[in-house]
This record gives sequence, C-alpha cells and structure tokens, in this order.
Amino acid sequence: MKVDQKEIKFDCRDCQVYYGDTHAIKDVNVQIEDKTVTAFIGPSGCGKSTFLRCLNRMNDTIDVARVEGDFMLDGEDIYDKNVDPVQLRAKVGMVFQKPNPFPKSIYDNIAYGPRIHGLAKNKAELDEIVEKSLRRGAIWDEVKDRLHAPGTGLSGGQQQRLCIARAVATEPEVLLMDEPCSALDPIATGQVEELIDELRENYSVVIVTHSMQQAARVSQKTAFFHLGNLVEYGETGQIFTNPVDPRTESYITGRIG
Amino acid sequence: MKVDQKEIKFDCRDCQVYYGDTHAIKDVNVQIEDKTVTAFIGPSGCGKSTFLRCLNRMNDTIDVARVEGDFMLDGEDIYDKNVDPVQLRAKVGMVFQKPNPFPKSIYDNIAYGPRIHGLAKNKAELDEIVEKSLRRGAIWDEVKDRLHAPGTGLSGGQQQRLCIARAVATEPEVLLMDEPCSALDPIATGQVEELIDELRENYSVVIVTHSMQQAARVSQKTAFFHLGNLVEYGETGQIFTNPVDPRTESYITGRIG
Amino acid sequence: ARDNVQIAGSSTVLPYASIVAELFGDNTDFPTPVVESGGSSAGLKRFCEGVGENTIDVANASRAIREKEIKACAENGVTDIIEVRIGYDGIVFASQQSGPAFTAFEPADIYNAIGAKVLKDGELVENTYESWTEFNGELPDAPIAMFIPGTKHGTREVFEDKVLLAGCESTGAMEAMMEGGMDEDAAEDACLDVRQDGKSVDIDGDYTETLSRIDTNPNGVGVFGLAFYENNLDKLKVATMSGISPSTETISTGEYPVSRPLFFYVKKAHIGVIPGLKEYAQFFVADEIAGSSGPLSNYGLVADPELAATQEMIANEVTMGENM
Amino acid sequence: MPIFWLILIVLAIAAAGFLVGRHRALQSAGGDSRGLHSLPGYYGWNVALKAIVPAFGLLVVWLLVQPLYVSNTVSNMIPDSAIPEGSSMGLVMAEVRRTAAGMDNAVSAGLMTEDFARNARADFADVTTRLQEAGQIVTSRITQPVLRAAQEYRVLNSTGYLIMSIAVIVLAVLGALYGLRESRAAFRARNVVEQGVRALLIAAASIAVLTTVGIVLSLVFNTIEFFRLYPASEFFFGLNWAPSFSGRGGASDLGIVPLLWGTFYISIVALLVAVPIGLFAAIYLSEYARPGLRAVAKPLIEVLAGIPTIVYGLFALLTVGPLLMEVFGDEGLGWMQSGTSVMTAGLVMGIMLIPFVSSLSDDIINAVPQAMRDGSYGLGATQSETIRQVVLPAALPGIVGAILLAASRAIGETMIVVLGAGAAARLDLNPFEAMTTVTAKIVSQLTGDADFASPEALVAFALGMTLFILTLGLNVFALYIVRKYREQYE
Amino acid sequence: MTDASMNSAAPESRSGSLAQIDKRTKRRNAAEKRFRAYGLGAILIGLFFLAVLFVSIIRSGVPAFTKAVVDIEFVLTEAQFEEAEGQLFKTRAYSDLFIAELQERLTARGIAAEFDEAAIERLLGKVGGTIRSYYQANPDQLGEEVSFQLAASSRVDGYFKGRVTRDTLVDSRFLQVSDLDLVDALEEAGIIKQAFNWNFITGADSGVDNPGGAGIGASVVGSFFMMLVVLFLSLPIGVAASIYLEEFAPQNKFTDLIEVNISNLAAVPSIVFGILGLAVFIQFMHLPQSAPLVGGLVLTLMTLPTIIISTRASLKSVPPSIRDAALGVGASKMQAVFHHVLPLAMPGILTGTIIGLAQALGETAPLLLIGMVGFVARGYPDGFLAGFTEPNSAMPAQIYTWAARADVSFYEKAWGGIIILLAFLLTMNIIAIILRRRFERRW
Ligand SMILES: Nc1ncnc2c1ncn2[C@@H]1O[C@H](COP(=O)(O)OP(=O)(O)OP(=O)(O)O)[C@@H](O)[C@H]1O
Ligand SMILES: Nc1ncnc2c1ncn2[C@@H]1O[C@H](COP(=O)(O)OP(=O)(O)OP(=O)(O)O)[C@@H](O)[C@H]1O
Ligand SMILES: [Mg+2]
Ligand SMILES: [Mg+2]
Repeated sequence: MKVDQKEIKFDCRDCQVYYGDTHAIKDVNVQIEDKTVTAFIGPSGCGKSTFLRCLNRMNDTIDVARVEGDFMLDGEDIYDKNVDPVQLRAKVGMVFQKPNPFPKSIYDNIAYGPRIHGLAKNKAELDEIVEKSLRRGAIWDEVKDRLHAPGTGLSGGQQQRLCIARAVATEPEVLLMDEPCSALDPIATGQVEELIDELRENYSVVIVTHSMQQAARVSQKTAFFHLGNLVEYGETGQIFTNPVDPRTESYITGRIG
Repeated sequence: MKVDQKEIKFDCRDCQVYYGDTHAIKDVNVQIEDKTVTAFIGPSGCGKSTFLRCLNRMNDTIDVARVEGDFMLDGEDIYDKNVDPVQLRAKVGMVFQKPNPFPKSIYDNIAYGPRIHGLAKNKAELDEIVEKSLRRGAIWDEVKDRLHAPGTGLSGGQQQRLCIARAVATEPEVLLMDEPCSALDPIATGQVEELIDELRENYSVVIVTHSMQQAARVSQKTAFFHLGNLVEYGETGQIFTNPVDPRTESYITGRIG
Repeated sequence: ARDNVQIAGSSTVLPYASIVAELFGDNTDFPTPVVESGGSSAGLKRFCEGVGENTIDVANASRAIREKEIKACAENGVTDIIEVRIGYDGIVFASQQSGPAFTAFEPADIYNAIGAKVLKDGELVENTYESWTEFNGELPDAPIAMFIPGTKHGTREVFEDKVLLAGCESTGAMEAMMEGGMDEDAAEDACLDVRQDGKSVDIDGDYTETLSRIDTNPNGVGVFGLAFYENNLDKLKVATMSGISPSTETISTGEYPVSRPLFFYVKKAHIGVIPGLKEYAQFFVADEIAGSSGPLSNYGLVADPELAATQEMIANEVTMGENM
Repeated sequence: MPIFWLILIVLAIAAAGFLVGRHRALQSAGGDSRGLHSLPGYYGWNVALKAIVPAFGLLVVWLLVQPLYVSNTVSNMIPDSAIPEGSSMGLVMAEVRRTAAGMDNAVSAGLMTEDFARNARADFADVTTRLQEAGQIVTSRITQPVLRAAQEYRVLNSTGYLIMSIAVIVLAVLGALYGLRESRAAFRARNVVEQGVRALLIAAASIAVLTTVGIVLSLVFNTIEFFRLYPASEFFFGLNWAPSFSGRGGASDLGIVPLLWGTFYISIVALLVAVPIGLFAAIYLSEYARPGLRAVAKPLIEVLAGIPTIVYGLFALLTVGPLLMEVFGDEGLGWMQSGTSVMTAGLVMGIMLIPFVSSLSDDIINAVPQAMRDGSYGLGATQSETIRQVVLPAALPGIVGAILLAASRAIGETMIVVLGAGAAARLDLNPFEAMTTVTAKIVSQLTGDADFASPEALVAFALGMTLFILTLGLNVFALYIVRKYREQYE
Repeated sequence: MTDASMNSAAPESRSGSLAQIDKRTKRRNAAEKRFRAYGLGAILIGLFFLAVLFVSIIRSGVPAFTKAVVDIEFVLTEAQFEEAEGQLFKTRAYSDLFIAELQERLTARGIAAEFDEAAIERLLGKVGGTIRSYYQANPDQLGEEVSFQLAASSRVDGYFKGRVTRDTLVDSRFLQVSDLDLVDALEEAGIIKQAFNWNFITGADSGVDNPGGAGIGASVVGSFFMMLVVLFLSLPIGVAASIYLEEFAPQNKFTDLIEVNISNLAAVPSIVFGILGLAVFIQFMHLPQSAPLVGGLVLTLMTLPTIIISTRASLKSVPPSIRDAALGVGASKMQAVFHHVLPLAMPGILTGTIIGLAQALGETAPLLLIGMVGFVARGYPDGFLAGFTEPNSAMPAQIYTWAARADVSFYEKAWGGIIILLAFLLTMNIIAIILRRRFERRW
C-alpha cells in the first residue's frame, strides 16, 4: 500500500523459540519497518504471541522458554548481554492477549508507567497523561467518574482498553499488541484502530489479530504464521489479494468472519 | 428465522444488578427460548457479562454484586433459597470471557466436570468423554499429543477452546458463552459455531459476541444491551435488518468489522 | 567494661545464689550480680573457657570440679581457682500428703523397688515387684511409682551412691552379682541399673515437675531437695531414711545419710579486675548469710560446719592446690 | 558517642548527595526528567550509596582494626613483670581499658583536667583515689604500668578516632563527588542502584549460609571430641540410651536410635493433629468464613503459636496426661502406663502447631485467583470440590512450605516433650509409652551437671550435629520431591 | 453412560426440577456440608484449646496481681540508720528494727492475739531492702514518720488468697497455725490487707526467699529490646532473602544450597542457636553477656527461617500475569517486585512475622546459654542504648525460672507473667494484624 523505502526497525534472523522440547518458532526471518503497522495473522497456536513476546524479551520470564537467533532493533541485538531488557521494554511496549490490569485503581494502572519512567514532572502533568492515555484507549468516558475504583472491577472489554491505555501512556517507540480488540465492540474497535493509525505516524506497531478485515484495514505489512513457521510476509494488499504460498491462500480464503 | 412456538427456558423479569452503588443492569426483561441460540450484543461495558452471570448465579461469588428480580428457569426461580446453585450450574454451563484453565493437565481440565458429576463409570469412558469434548472444542488435533501437559501452557486461543471443551464436557442443558471466539482464528471460529449449531438441537445456548456477523450467523434471537438496559430483543433477522429502537440501529449501522 | 559479677552454673545452687545476689545488691554499692542457670556442666565449661571480661567469674556447681575439668581449665589459662563450699543439700524422699503411708525407707527398700535386678528368694532375678509390701511388709500395699532425678542431675549421683548402691549391698544383690562372675566395678555398675518398665521415672526437669507428678499420682514417691520439701510441707510428707528424718540438723551432723556438698568456684584472676567479685564471695560465706541462722539456712541449705575455714580461705585468696 | 555522630555526618553527606545528585541529573537533561536514563531519584540514590557504602565499609574495618592495633601497641608497653601471677595480658588490658574509660568519664565530669589525665608523670595513687572519688569503679590500686598504658591507650585511641573520623568523612565526600560526576543523563543510575539492592538481597540470603556454617563450626569440635571418647558405631547404631551420671565412667549407653525414633514418632503424632486441623481451619477461614469471623478467629488462633511452650508442657502434664490416663490407662483400656507418653506430647504439640499450618495456608489459599474458583463453579462444582480439586492444588507449594515449617518446629521442640513425653528413651511402637526426642536430650545433657569433658555432656553436640545432618538430608529430599511435583502443575 | 445417551436428549439424571435435588447432588451437598463442618470444627477446636489454655492461665495467674501488704508508720532515727549501715547484713538490721517497731505498736494497740517477735518475722516478707533503699534515696526523712506498705510473707499472702488454709497449713519455720490468729487480728485492725501488686508489673526479679518482691517489669523491658532487635533485623533480612531466592536467584547449586539451608535451619533446635550465639557473639565478637542485644541476635537467626519460608510461599502465590504486566510497561524486575508483587504478598509476610515473633517472644532455651535465664535482677537499664547491652532477663526466661522455684507463690507469679507475656504478644500482633488486613485482597 505504501512505498517501501521505510527504515527497518526490527531485523529478526533465524529465530527459534523452544518451550522445553516443543519447537514453537522455527527459522523465522522478518524485518519490521518503522512507522508501519505490521499484522501477524495465523491460526490459533501457530506462535504469533510467542514471536511477539520475543520482540521485547517477555519470554525471559518463562522458565521453559528458550530463544535463539538474532533480533536486531535499530541495528542492535536486543539479546546482547549488554542490553538492559528494562530499557528495551520501555522502548517496546506491549499489550497482552489476556488483559492483566494491576490490582490497583484505574488511575494508578495508567500512571504507573509514566511514574517509573519519570514522564511527568508533577501531579498535574501526570493527570494529563492519564487522561490523554485513557482517551486514546477509548475508555475515558466510561471511567472518568471512577478513576480510583480498582482496575480489576472493569468489564472484559474495559480491561482490555485499560491495558491499551496503559501501554500507550509510556510512549513506546514500538508497540506490540496481542489481539487488542478481541473483546471490543465494533465502535471501540474502530477507536482503537484509529489510535493505531495515529501511532503509526511516529512509531512502529505490531498487531496480532484474528480478523482478516482488521489486518487489511490497519496494517501495511502482514506476516502469516503457520505451525511456528513464517509462511509469508509482505505488503498487506499483496498478501490478501495475491498470496504466494498455497497455505496462505487457503487460510485467507477459508475466511469466514 | 425459526418459528416461534419454542418453549421458554429462562424467563427473566425486572432484573437489576448492582455492583456496590453502580447500577449495572436495569429493569431487564427477557425470555430465553429452549433449543435456540440467543445472542447478546452491545457496546463494551454495557452489562452483557453481568447479565449472563446472573443466569447461573455466578454473581454470587462477587461480594459487591447484588441481584434483584425474577429469574425463572423452566418455571422455577433460580434465586429461590431452595435452589442449589451447584445443581443449577451443572444444568447451566458457562464459558468465561477470560479463559481460565485450571493449573492442571489438559486432560484433567476436561475430566474435572465429568468426574464431579459422575458422568463416567470408568477410565475408558472418561477418556472417551475427554476426547469427544476436545474434538467438539476443535482443539483435539492440537493437544492430543500432550494431554498431560499443563493447560496453562497453551496459547490464548487454545485456552479458550479448552474452556469451551471443558464446559461442553458436563453436558449442560443451557450453555452460556461469553465471547467464546474472541481469541480464535476464522477457521476455529467456524468450528465453534458449528458446535453451537449442533448444541442447539437439544439445548439452549446464550452467546455474548461483539461480532455482528457472528450473531447473525449463529443466533436465532438477539438481545441488544446498552448502558445496562435491554434496548431491544427479538428475532435476529429482524434486529439486524429492521431494528425498532434508534439506538439499536445506530449500533448496527455503525458496524465496521 | 563489665561492672557486675557474672555467675553461671548449677540450678541446684541457683536458689541460694539468687538469695545472696539480691542481698549483695541491696547491701552493697555494687550492682546486683547476674546468676545464670544452665547446669554445673555448662557453668564450669564457660568458667574454663578462659580469662577475660567475656568469660564468667564464678561457676556454681552441685558437685566438686573434676580433674579433667581442671585440666581443661588450665589449657585455657584458667589456672587459679578458688573452691568455695557453701553448705550441704539434703536429699529426701517424699510422697503426697494424703497418699499411702510412706514414712520410713531403708536404702534396701528403694533398691528393691527400682533396681533392675533384685535378689528374690536368694536368686538374682529381673525386678518384677509391683507393690512395696512384696519385699517389705511394713510398707504400704501400694503400686511402686518412683520419680527419681534424671541422669542429667547431680542429685542422681548421690542417689546412686548413697541409696542404690547401699541398698544393693545391704540386700545382698551385689554379693550375688559378684558371685555370678562380675568383678567389683561391673557389679557396682549393675547395681545402679534402674528398671525400665515404667515403675521408675526419670525426671529431667526441676523438683516442681516431680511435685506435679506426685500431685497427679497418689502412690508416687519422689526425690526432692530438702529446701524444696520444706517449702512444700503442706503438699508433701517425708519419709525417714535408715530411721533418721531429714532436717538441717541431722544432715549437718551427718546422721542423715543422703546429702551432698554444694560449691562455687571463683576465678582468682578476675579478683581485682571485676568489681565486687571478692566482696561477693566473702559476702556469700559470711556468718550472717551462710551461717546456721542466716537466710540460706533459713531457706533450707544445710550450713557448713567449717564455714570459718572457708571465710579465711577467701580472704587470703587461697586457690585449689595451694591449701591443705 | 563520637561514632554515632560520625554516622550521622555520613548520612547527612549522603542525604545532601542525594539531593544534589538528583538535581544535577535533572539539570543535565535540561530539567526534564524524560531526558534521563532513569528516574531522578535513582541518581540521588546512586550518589548516596557511593557516599555511604565505602565510608561505612572503612568505618567498620577501622573499628575492627584499630582496637587490635592499639591493644597491640599498648600491651607491648606492659612488661611481663607487671602481669600478676595467674593473671593474663588480656586481664591487664581489661584493667587498662577500665582505667582509660574511668579517666574519660572523670574528665567529662570535670573532676580531672584533660592535662592531668594525659600527664604521664601523674602520681598513680592519686589517680586511683581521684577516680574513686569520681564514682568510677576502680578495682584495686592502679599500678604504674597500667596507668602509663591507660594514658597511651587514651592518646592512641583519640588520635585513631580523629584520623578515622577525618578519613571516613573524606571518603564519604569523595564517594559523593564521584557519584555526582556520574550524574549525567546517560548514566544508568537505576541499573547501578538495582545492582546494589541486589547485592543486599544476596547478602541477606547468604546469612542463612553463614548461620549454617556457624552452627556447624560451633558443634563440630565438640562432636569430634565426643567421638574420640565414645565409639561412633555405638552412638549411631546403639539401641539403648542410658547415660549414667558421669564420674563413674564407661557405663553409659548413648545410642541415638531410640531418640530418633521418639523424635519421629512424636513429630508424626503432632503433625497428624496439626495438619488436618490447621488445613481445615485455613480452608474455612479463607473460603467460608464471613470477614468478621475471619478477622477475629485468625489472630486468635495465631495466639496459640505465641503461648510459651512451658505452658503447653504444663498443660500436657497436668491436663492432657491425666485425661488420657482415664481413657487409656489401667482403669480404661489399659494401654497406658502413665500420663506422659508420645500421645500426650504429640497432641499438645499438635495444638501448638495449628497456627503454623492454618495462618500461612490461609494467606496462600486466599491468594489463589478468583478466576480459578469461577471456572470450577461454572462447571457445577460444589465449593468443597472446588477447594479440594482446584484451589488446594494451586496453593500446594505454599501449603507444603507451611507443613514443613510445622514439622521443623515439631522436631525442634523441647519443653512439651520433657513434660509431656517423659525423659525415658525407648524403642516402642505403643504410642501410649513414654519416649523422648533428640532435642529434649540435647537440652538435658547440655544443661546437666555432668563433667563437661565427659561423653555424657559432649553427646549433646553429637546429637545436635546428627540431627542437623539428618534434617538436611530430609530437606534435600523434600526439595527434590517438591520440584518433581511442581513440574506437573504450572 | 454411553456415547449414544450423551448425544441424545439431556441425561435424565439432571433434567427435572431444580428444587428437587437429585440423589447425587444430595450426596455431594452432604459432602459439602461435612467439609464445611470439618472446617468449622477445626476452627472451633483451635479456639476451644485457646479458651482452655486462657482460662487456666488466667485462673492461675490473676492472683499474682494482688498481694498482702502490711501498712504501717515507722520512724527511723539517725542513730539507728548509722548503726544499721555499719553492719555487713544491713537489710537484716533494718528489718529487725522494723519488726521491733511493729511489735511495739501492736502491743500498744492491744491486738487481741498472742504473738512474739518471731511470729511477726514470719508474717513479714523480706522488707529490709525496701526500707534501706527508701532511706538511702531520702536521707532527709530520717527521724520523720514514714508510712510504709510492705509485702507480707508468701504464706500470709497465700492465706489471703486461699492457697493456705488453717487445715492444710503445717507448722514450719515459715508460718505456724497459731500465727493465723494474729493475721486475722491484724486484718481486722486494717494493718494487713490485700492490695494491687504494682511491684509485680514494674519490678525486677527477687531472690527465691522473697516472692513478695518479685516483679516482671524489668524482663518486659528486656523482651522489648530483644523484640526490637528481632523485628528490625529479621523482617528486612528475611524479606530480602526471600525476594532474592524467589524472584532473582538463578536455578543453580548455590541457590539450592541456600534454599535447603533455610528450611534446615527451621528444624534446628533452638538451644543450638544458643550454642551458636555463645560461640559467635560472646566468645568471638565479645558482645556483653546476658544482654538483650545478643538475645535478639540469636532469636533473629532463629526466626529468620520462619519469615523466609512464609514470605517465599506468599511471593510464589502472586500470579505471574502481574509481573508480566509490570515488565510490559518497562518496569525493571526490581520495580515489578517492590511495586506490585511485594504488596500483594504482604499478608503472608506479616503472618510469618507474627508467628516468628510470637515464637521468639516465648523462647527460653537459646537464652539459657547466653546468660539471660537464672537470676538477672538489674532493674531498668539507664537509657535507651544501654537497654540493649545491660544485663537483663526476658519474660519467658523469667517465667521459666519462677516456675522452677520451690515457693508456690512463685508458681502463681509464673502464670501471672504468662498473662503479661500474652498481653505483650497481643499488642505486638495487633499492629501486624491491622496492617495485614489492609493488604488483603483477592483478584
Ligand atoms: N466486579 C465488578 N465490580 C464493579 N463493577 C463491575 C464489576 N464487574 C463489572 N463491573 C461494571 O459493570 C458494568 C457492566 O460490566 P460487564 O462486565 O457486564 O460488561 P460487558 O457488557 O460484559 O462488557 P465487555 O463487552 O467489555 O465484556 C461495567 O461498567 C463494569 O465496569
Ligand atoms: N508457556 C508455554 N509453555 C509451553 N508451551 C507453550 C507455552 N506458551 C505457548 N505454548 C505453545 O506454543 C505454541 C505457540 O503458542 P502461541 O501462544 O505463540 O500461539 P498464538 O499464535 O498466540 O495462538 P493464539 O492465537 O491462540 O493466541 C502453542 O502450541 C502453545 O501451546
Ligand atoms: Mg496468542
Ligand atoms: Mg463482558
């Protein structure tokens, strides 16, 4: 859809992930561009989340997970031992597949990131950041009256948007979103998609989605995973209209939703 | 779509739910038919999950939640103090919005329900039930080799299907499904929808979904919730093509995905 | 720097030491000494740990220090020790006030009651006596239940020496053992064996524990210190031993057979370094305190007839080995 | 309290360093914390840590070394002839220290001028009386060498402390300055501070190892001594425990087996009481009880853990024992000889251990996410089924920890055993027989009147060592089992 | 149930009215009820034992809070003072003076009973110390009339409390039946009466022949300082160690070693910690003997395993998704732990602390070896810092020694001491319990 001279943000080569003995990601090579929305699609259990979690080293927290290969962010290997995963994660934000708000107030959920990164000089600025993030997460109207109610008392979709707002609040350069709209109604989905579009102007966004339509709407690049392999990666338009690999084609055409 | 002489399974009158001071469900009256799929739609946070949880008294477990009104299942008030919520829940199964597999093996996750209800006489029968349920949950192929791996080590979509399979395994008369396909790819979604269709032959199914297409595909009746009110309830075809309430219309037409 | 006298050792001496320590604090300008309990063994061990402020100055003991201990002391530089005998502790046999009439014992009775092997009809057999009358018709017909000091207690030694061994000899059991092929040492050892079928119960705790056992068992006969018994006259009745009833008088004259001396040991090197140490030792054995009308005797300690010699010894700081 | 002040000064430097470092870092980023690598506070902490850690390190080392150095120098001043017969250099040095301290106090009370105190020619008889007048506790007459040494001691110490104070303060300032220099935007202050915290955490964890080393060291020499006096094979395999009171020598049987058996038996009985009661109580508190009941019952049950064990011991002796006697004694079933038995002690110990199991398990059960319970209820499970099959397995690692803790306490308990189970070591299967435990015997042999160099007293150390090694083995085994089990879940 | 029946209509077992509970459900509900009853039963058993213990403690301990006192005015002349001070056994001299004075006054009042000096001596406790310390502190009162309230002997005290009766009393040098007439007469005259025993709450230990002078106050202070040390060392160290082990430690031999070590330390008999404390703190580090500081250090080592084990268990129970969430917004592991995990684990940590401190507060055995058990009657420390280093006892040690003394009134005091110990424990716990309730939540 867009011209191709974008900078490469993530350059991943020969990536392998093992969970104990299971080989979950096999030989994946992919280059994620800056200021682009990249969609990961593929059947459930094919390794989308796993690969996404590699990009900000969230797999470090799973004991049994083992990651191999090169993951270059702006030319630097993020698995290099000089790299501070914390700094990496501040740069590469993440929205998890299962909403996981902190058992704290809604306000504190959002304010936590800015606080630890020192993004606000004072309370007023923090308030501002919180409001702005909640607005971007399309949840402000629903929670503005109960900012100090616990985040765990929200509905499923609200929690999901809260987590999106929380991730956005720290202004990451790359945002990894694992099925961010799975529990959202069409209108909220639209708002989040708008947010993604807006983020794309400055940042790079990677989104996992099961909705082919959503992938087509928001992404410029699409990667199709299957059984741990990256089967096809290319311009979204081309993937959806003219897939090279027969597996991609059968997945796309088997489309129902 | 179908003729209307179906039996009434659930008859809910003047239902109110409060979370502390928040009035989450307001004056809802709805009659859910037997051998029918009823879809609950509505914007995120409108009270769909809350109402669903009322139908098998899952709200009992939330301290702050208070339920009022009549919920008649086959003519009996399920909130009557003679009613055993355990028996009720065995009859009215539930798939939760957030997949919540037990920290046990996949096999034990499924076998749990049949075991406590004594549905299997011996190990072989239990094996059979487990396999059948996993097949119905469209996850058998993915997990058949690791039935004794922990259920928490599955991918998001796999967990969701595991939970569906788990709910089906106890053969409930009514199945409440809170966004059962949110983390599923189109093919898996199709399989689950097939399951729902199959269940409809004997049972009553209530499904919460954000996908209007899905609602249209699988349901015969649709209820539209908005801000805690049941705005409109009727034949799915009629709701989608010819909504009475302007709010319904604007929600439907605002449709994107 | 430490300003108080630090004492440790026997819990039998502790009551007397606590009386003296309190009075010493009340009557002098020195701070009240600290008296730790923990047993003669632990006390002497710490005493022999070395010389210096972080070691104790005085060890209380319910028995005389042993050669091996003196050697261990010397290895650690504790060479000059002043031995102070403060008096005697009488050991009595008492039973519940309202229990059967245990009023007079001979060592032989005790041996017959709890010895492991007894002479029955001229033959050495496993002790199976159930009741006291079985071997002595004058004793009440009550099941045997004796509470004797556990092997951790110094009292046990006196009990073994003065009662069990004596009883063993006088019943002729010892002779029978030696005839059976044992040499004298082995026979003595065998005499001290106590039956293990529950008729004789070792008490590792204090006399209060023995008292509570007697309280719950009307047939129980327990071994107590004289002072403890005198404090509990309303609960206990005492039995004579070899016809002598125990009292400070009969013990100090040596008529009552079962008693033992109590000691404390002073580290001479600490005298002049630890304030009040010598004063404490002198105060302890002063006539007003340890004499026969002093508070110690009043509490039940049997005053030492040779107290004057002890006083002099302390005044001159005569260490063990130097004197007599 | 000059050291107290020194510490305060260093802390003040650190506090100032904190503020300045924070400020400098902010400034280097143009006043905007967003330009910094870490939160401004971390820069502050970095400076503070750099001020405190080396300075306190020096302080500690100095405080350890200076007395050694001073004593050494001063004791060289004291001729051997000045050490009285039977005394030791150590004692004379104590006298020196006391004299020096007395002079310090006298000077500070104004009874003696500093000059007088320093004057090496001062008449020592005069000093003695003056000190006595000043209410200082002076033992006998102060001798010439002691006075000289005390004066030297004071001088050395005060110069030493002066130098130390200066050095520590300088080091603190230097550290702070170094930290300040680092306070630039790009500096990874958080990582450095976190490294520091991590080092602290590791240090804390290592205390356990140090304690173990300490325990082993304080037991091992006496244990070796014991085995020199008593054959190891008889100790480990002997079936009879019958120490004779020492002094007659050689006749003691010191076999550990009956004691181990008693320990095992009594602990098992105690756990059989404590684990079911504690676990059920925990379940009821966390799952069924109304908040009001829980708020009251839980702390009350915790009080059971705080009642001194001597109370339990007396409870066993005076109440439980006679009660059991009525049922199982000669008048009843005839299994029981006397009130003291494994049963008595085990029951009472079990009561004491209830809160160890109940309170901890309650917290852990409470922490199991509600979603787990919901999942189970949604399938039509009853609450008890949910608890048994979902909640408890999820909480299992923590519960196992609680039970292990209770078991450990059972093994280490003394008073209840002494009063409740008796002092007799016996190998018997009948739980109504009196038995005793290793721990109880450690205590009784250690606090006894025996000759401290005899096997009867030293055996306490060997018992302690053996118990230590046995429980170590058990714990290794438990760890292995827990690991293996944990792999199935999670 | 066969495959066919599962496909066909709903299984009969579960069709039918909800109010009509089927057999299986009945069975399950019965099981549920039983389970619940076991739970409730367990709690009731726990509370029952607590109640039994409490009742027996209180019943035996309450008398310790009162004592029989002799109320009398007394004049001590300068000359008498000088003379008494000149003796070695000064307190005896004072008490002789007092007894003589009392006898005179009684005769003057014409008390109806027969008595002599020995009888009065038997009625009185050890009063010399009190009188001497009074006149030493107030020399200006010499020659003035001073009103004293002095402890009566423990037998007289027992007579007032019903422990000693005319029937059970056996004549001894401590008290004779005939003396009781005098006691009755004095009581009528208002000279002997029962009074609240403040000295028991505030005082220090006394010699075995002076139960009237014994108090637990000094050892409460000793326990207080020990608990300060334990709290401020074991809680931070324990929590820090657990955080390291649970959150940061790599799985390797060294951390396994630490882990095994910690659980092993929990099983080490407490007296062994005393051996360790004696060797390390007193003999090696030259810390003072009988000092609360050393006691605190030993108890810290003893409590650490309890706190570590419970902290680890509760850290383990915090779901990993919370950690993920924090890490996902760029928090460091350290921040995730301190900001999110630790607060959620707080209830368990506090429980461990409560139990650990309770255990430390009631422990005697390790104190035996570092010199805090026995007779430590130094009174209150001068100043806060001195509280850590001056010789002192601790409550359980005090109770333990009292329980072993021959005079029954010490036994009563031991139980009274237990009441105070429990009061101390409860105050200590209440803070932790309030904190714990604030941290409790479910998610
Ligand atoms: N446990 C709770 N405590 C307090 N408020 C709650 C709780 N659960 C839900 N709510 C509130 O009740 C309202 C309805 O929530 P509900 O979960 O029923 O929404 P929903 O329709 O399921 O939304 P979604 O599609 O996002 O899942 C929301 O405003 C929500 O914030
Ligand atoms: N913690 C884990 N331990 C073991 N296996 C795992 C774990 N997490 C994921 N897997 C396995 O790795 C494979 C890839 O999982 P992943 O979560 O990446 O799938 P996904 O593409 O995100 O699927 P979904 O769309 O269902 O979320 C799956 O087969 C899954 O079962
Ligand atoms: Mg996924
Ligand atoms: Mg919902």
